[in-house]
Amino acid sequence: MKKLAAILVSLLLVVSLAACGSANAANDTKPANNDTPAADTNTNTDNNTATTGGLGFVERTKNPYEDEMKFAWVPTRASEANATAWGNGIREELSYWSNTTLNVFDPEGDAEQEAKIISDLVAQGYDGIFLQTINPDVLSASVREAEEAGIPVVCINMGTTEPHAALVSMTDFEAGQVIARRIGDALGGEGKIVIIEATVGAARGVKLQDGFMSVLQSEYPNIEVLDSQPADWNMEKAQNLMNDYLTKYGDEIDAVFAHNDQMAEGAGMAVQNAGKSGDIIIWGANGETKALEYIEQGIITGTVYTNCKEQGKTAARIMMLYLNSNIDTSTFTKTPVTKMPPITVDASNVSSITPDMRW
Amino acid sequence: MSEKNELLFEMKNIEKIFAHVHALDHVNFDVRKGEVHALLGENGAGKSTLIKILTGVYSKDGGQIFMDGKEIEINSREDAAEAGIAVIFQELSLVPTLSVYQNILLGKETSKFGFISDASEKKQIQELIDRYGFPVKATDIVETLSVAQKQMVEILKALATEAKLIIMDEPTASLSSRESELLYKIINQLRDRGVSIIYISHRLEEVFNLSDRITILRDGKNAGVIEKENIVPSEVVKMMIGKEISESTASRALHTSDAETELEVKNLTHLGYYYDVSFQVKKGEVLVLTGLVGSGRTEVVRSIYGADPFDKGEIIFEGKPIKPTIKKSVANGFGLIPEDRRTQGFSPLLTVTGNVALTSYDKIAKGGFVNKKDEDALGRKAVELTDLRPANPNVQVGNLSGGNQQKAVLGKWLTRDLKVVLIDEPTVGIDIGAKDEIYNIIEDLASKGVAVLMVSSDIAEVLRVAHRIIVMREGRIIKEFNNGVATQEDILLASSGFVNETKEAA
Amino acid sequence: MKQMRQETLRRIISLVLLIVLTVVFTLTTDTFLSWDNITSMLREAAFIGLIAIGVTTCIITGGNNLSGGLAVGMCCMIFAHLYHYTAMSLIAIVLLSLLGGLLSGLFNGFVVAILQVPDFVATLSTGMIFQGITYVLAVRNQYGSITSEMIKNPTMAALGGRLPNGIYYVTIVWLILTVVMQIFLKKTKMGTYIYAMGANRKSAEYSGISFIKVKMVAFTIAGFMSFVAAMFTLGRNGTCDVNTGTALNLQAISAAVIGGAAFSGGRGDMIGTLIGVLFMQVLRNGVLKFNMTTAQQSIISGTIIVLMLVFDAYYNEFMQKRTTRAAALAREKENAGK
Amino acid sequence: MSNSVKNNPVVKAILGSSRILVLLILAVFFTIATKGTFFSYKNLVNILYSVSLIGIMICGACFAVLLGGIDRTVSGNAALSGAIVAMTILNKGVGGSNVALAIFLGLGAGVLSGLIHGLILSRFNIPAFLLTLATNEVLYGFVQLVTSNTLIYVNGCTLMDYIGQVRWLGIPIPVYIMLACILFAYIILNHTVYGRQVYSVGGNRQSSELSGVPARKVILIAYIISGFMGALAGFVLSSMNQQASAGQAKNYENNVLAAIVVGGVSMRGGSGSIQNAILGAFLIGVIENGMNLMGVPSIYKDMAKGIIIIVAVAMDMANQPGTPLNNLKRRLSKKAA
Repeated sequence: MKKLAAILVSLLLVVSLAACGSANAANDTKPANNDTPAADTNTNTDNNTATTGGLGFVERTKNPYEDEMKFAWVPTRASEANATAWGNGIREELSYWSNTTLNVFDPEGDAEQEAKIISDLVAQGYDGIFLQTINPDVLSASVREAEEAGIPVVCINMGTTEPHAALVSMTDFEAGQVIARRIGDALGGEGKIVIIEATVGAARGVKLQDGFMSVLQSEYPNIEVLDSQPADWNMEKAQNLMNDYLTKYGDEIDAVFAHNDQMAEGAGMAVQNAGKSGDIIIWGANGETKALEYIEQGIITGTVYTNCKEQGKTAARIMMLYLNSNIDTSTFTKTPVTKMPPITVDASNVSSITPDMRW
Repeated sequence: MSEKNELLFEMKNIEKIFAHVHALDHVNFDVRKGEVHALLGENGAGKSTLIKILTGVYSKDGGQIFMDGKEIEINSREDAAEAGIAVIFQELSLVPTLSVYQNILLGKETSKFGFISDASEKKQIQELIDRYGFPVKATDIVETLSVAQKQMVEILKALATEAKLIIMDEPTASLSSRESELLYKIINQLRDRGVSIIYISHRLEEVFNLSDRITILRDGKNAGVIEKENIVPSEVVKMMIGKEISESTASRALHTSDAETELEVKNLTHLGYYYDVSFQVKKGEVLVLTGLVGSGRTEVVRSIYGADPFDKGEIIFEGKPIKPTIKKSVANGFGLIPEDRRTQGFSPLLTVTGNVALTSYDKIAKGGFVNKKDEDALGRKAVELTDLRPANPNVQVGNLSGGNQQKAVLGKWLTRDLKVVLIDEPTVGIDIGAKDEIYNIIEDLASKGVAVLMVSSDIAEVLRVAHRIIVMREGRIIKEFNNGVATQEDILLASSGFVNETKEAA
Repeated sequence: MKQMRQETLRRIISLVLLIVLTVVFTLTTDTFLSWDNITSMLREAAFIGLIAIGVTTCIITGGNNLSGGLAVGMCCMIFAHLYHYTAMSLIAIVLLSLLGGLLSGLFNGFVVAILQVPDFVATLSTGMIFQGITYVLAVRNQYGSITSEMIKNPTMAALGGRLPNGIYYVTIVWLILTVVMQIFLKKTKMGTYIYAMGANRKSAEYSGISFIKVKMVAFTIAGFMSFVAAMFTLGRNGTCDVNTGTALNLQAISAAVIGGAAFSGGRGDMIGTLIGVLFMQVLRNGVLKFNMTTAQQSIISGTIIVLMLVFDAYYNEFMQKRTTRAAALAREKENAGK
Repeated sequence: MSNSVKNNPVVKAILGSSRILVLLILAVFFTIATKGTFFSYKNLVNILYSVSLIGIMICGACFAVLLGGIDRTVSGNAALSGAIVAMTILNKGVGGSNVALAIFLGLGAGVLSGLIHGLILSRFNIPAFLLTLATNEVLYGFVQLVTSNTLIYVNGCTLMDYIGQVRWLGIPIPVYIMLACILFAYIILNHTVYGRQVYSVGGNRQSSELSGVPARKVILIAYIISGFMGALAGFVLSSMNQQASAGQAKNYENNVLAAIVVGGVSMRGGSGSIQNAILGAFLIGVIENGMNLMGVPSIYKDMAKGIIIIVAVAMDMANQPGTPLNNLKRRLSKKAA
């Protein structure tokens, strides 16, 4: 019995030591494979498993423009506005061909669930999958499964670590960098900011944050990040968090960076209610309609706009291209990426985003 | 016979003090081998404290306990079990979702590497069951058994531990007469096999029939020990309560009232439960439906109240036929004291006031808002009317004793203007003093012109309060006693189906 | 006349509905009963099923476990953390993850049995704590942001694999554990004690069974199941993120209750839960097959569960009425015969 | 401590409920740790504001829990009502009568949803946990149908702007709405016949029915109130956000339930109070706010929340005789004496 206790205690010690190690995680992490920000979507490609030989070819029996084709769109959350905008883009593009159907599946923000849906779709013999991955690593195995079954997976915004047919991406890392520069310049290189983060561990949030911090650390050493807390992509939570920031730091806050527009809007409202509209710079990302209106009204400062509908259409076109070719996308060793142009929007150019471009 | 008189168990000068009050004051108690020894006393006399000491729930503050002549200490249930003492609880303590044999062996399974030796256990228990001829199977799931069968499982559980002393606390409280008979047989069987039994019951008659000796406690002290041959019921009761009950309970003079008919039932039938039941209850009359448990009495009453449906027949209230629902019944001035007060009678988490007021919000609320003053007054009134103790209407009913819980249930209706009151087995598990008070309340109601329809299996009780008596058997009215004198014997015979042998009450 | 037990009834109903759904989906879609789809369904079912085994055990003791899924995330993250930051051997890492799973169970048991916090609140709170530990252990990049860590270990990757006939290892392990747990519950002392504690705690304690021990065992079993699910999650995905496992719990609880477990305790078993898990999986998978919007999918699958619950309750009530009625009539007959 | 102090009702309440005690300790701790910021008027208003939505939902869900049920659909009702209000205003315009229609439809949807749940749960013996889990999914399905998964913006609606932005005495309107709901629930539960019946049916349905309490109606009304409160919270949420989305309020039911249970309302029904349930919400709200002010890294927040809840509830349980902790406590005090 004593022996058992001793073993338990020593095991506990090991665990706790290991846990202490994580505090210094930032220092002893392996450096990223590649310094170019674009690489974040396809890191680790050099040591992936599908490297045998070169590009493969496959005989496709179906004509995607004539035979009955079944496509699936699996966003992170079907209930999110940009997911709908992407979906509408895909649907609009595909609807030119009456032989196609598009079904939407909702993993409700859960990566495991998303992986299961992909497996289900493979088993059900879909012809192509449009996917916004929740986590690039968690989804890798399932996407591999689909690719090996001959189903091209075209990802939107976020791909997987394993290579797949294509990625049509917003810019995340760069968007973070751009926002950091805009804030940094507006503050003249000096000031204090707070950050409203995405849900802990959400991949897009991580990339935005990384891009933002990389510029801040290297180019604006005099800008201090007072606080950085998550508000789970959620407007009400962001509003409450911003209230707490305002209570705690009061007039110290010069600028706010929120990982998406919803949270930026929440922060904007909190600032407005505190009677400080215009005193604090607020940036979001995505470029949804409400954010653009708030920019017009001066409630928030700016955002990085992406034309989501166009992004969806692009993905659909790429899908049709592959299905009409004999390229075996499962033999790719690197995911081909096409990026949507990020448009940095503030009060000066918000009117250039015309109503038909808004989503 | 000398062997029979050998002492198995002895408690000497047992003391127990709760907050400076002597709950047990130098109490002596012993049990012989192969003896049924009844422990009598009103609630609060110290019976349950004594039992709790000898089963290790409480520890004694003084005195000695001997088993087979050796002094033992009982500080826990395990100690008690080791000493060979087992308890059959009033509230059954079986695990409903397990089988009979699993229950009997719970905590004592023989096992190899944690795996139960199932087959041998089943066999072993089935043998035990067969030895006593109980009508259960080892593999039956307990929740599918009847109350009586469950009790047998409890007894088997005690026997399986080779208990020398079995304590039965109100074992017949929820059994029908037939089932009780079976239990008596089992008790006699156990006695013959040398098992000693401590028997606790409020049903004095069965106590007198069963026990070899009776120990009576009063106010935490010994009030007497009586051998079987010396038992005189009135003496025993006198010892228990310290005074004699005035009315004779052996027979009752009946009479039909010529007051107005308040409630009439014509050919009421609920297929499978009761058939062609017809009777009238007059204002100020106490009509008792008696018979064995399961003879359909409760079902009739529930149908009249609107709690259960019926198939055929008519219910006429104040000359008009009614289709009862509970809501209408309450509005019409009906009241129901249900059979099982724990599950049907009261809300244990609510105070006395809360329970009492439940029926009277039409009186003490305006526009849906409760008038707190009136509500409190109502609670106090109920306490007063029923002489509820403690006389505090703000106690949770779940914390009261059985008798006082029943008084709280009565209070629900006494505070209203009643026309008809339906009372179902009002004194089950209630001590004799409280019983008397409840009878007084019933008589009081009748004297105020309320029509009382009561269901009771306790013949002494029937004879104590009835103006007229109807005996039911197997869902039908088998006998009515409207006038003259009814005796225990008459009713017993009728209930058991010997109608022709009873003399026709003229 | 014996009454049919409620859980037996519910099990029969869910089994019948399972068959009905299967037939409907098979007839209306062409891919439902394909071998690929069956193996894939069984694989998904296995992950929920593993958690459901633990949840069912806890529910039988009269409790609940809302932390099982979060413990999966924690076990995964212990593994990922050690794999990333230490040079330990795989065996050591797996053992430490196992320890994490078991400790999560013991901690639950401690809070429920010794601190006497009601199961619902207790496991809600411990779930938060497990989630917190997952965050703390998460692997981070050079900016200090949480990233997920690829675990490129062939042994672990093999766990995500399948037999030549297409059945996944995780399915096999789930089925084996289901059988093992069924035997454990029905044939061992501790299994009997678990039922006894749930159905009648007082009586169980009077029989000398320790509440603390039973709760500890039940939660530790749940912790172990979380560990097993964690290893297969890692095997399947080759990685984990901080939200791994968060969605598993409610599905597992639903499956257990559909399979006949009752929150009041003492009822339910692994076979029932197996049926419940399959029912949920078939429903979810089948609904995916029709060309429906996500809104329609939610509405249909939710409504089917509601209908099943209502039918189950109605049928139960009906049967109960019928049995009491039959009993009454039988009594009548018996009396008439005399 | 002198007897007069001991018998003071406020002191009694604090000593009697470990939750209030924990809340006070936390408040003092956070006040010191944040150098007084925590206790500033502004911050207290922030806390009130942050629990306002949950608070409104609790005022409904509490009825279901008191009846021994559970209502997980508060979030679905909120989302549906918010979506309907926003959609109606978007389609009809922001005129007074249109807004009234929108609110009527939104709250009506909540009442209808409550009615359906009430009808099912009062009629059938179904585990409410499972039923409302499934129906919440259905409700969110309807929200997706209404919103077509897009963000629905509400622009220029005077009433909603007022609720979302105006403050009285520096306190946002949703807080007043929450207080009104609490008052409503308090009065219903403590001063009306219906409230008495809720406790009675929650404690023992059978006995209540035999006393003439229409148990089915009581349950039905409880779920209608719950549906209404959920819908009201959804309307307030849409006003605060000036928009509605298909996923709004998702998982709020977990916070609502946690608050109710942490507040000591028994899940078996029949005991607990609205005050305590709200207290539970404040306990959780204060922990979150305090940690935000202290700048506790987010990764530790969940852990801290979990531990504090366990401590608060365990302290309460330790006051009950027979539990291991209580035995320990008694043994220790015996030793000390």
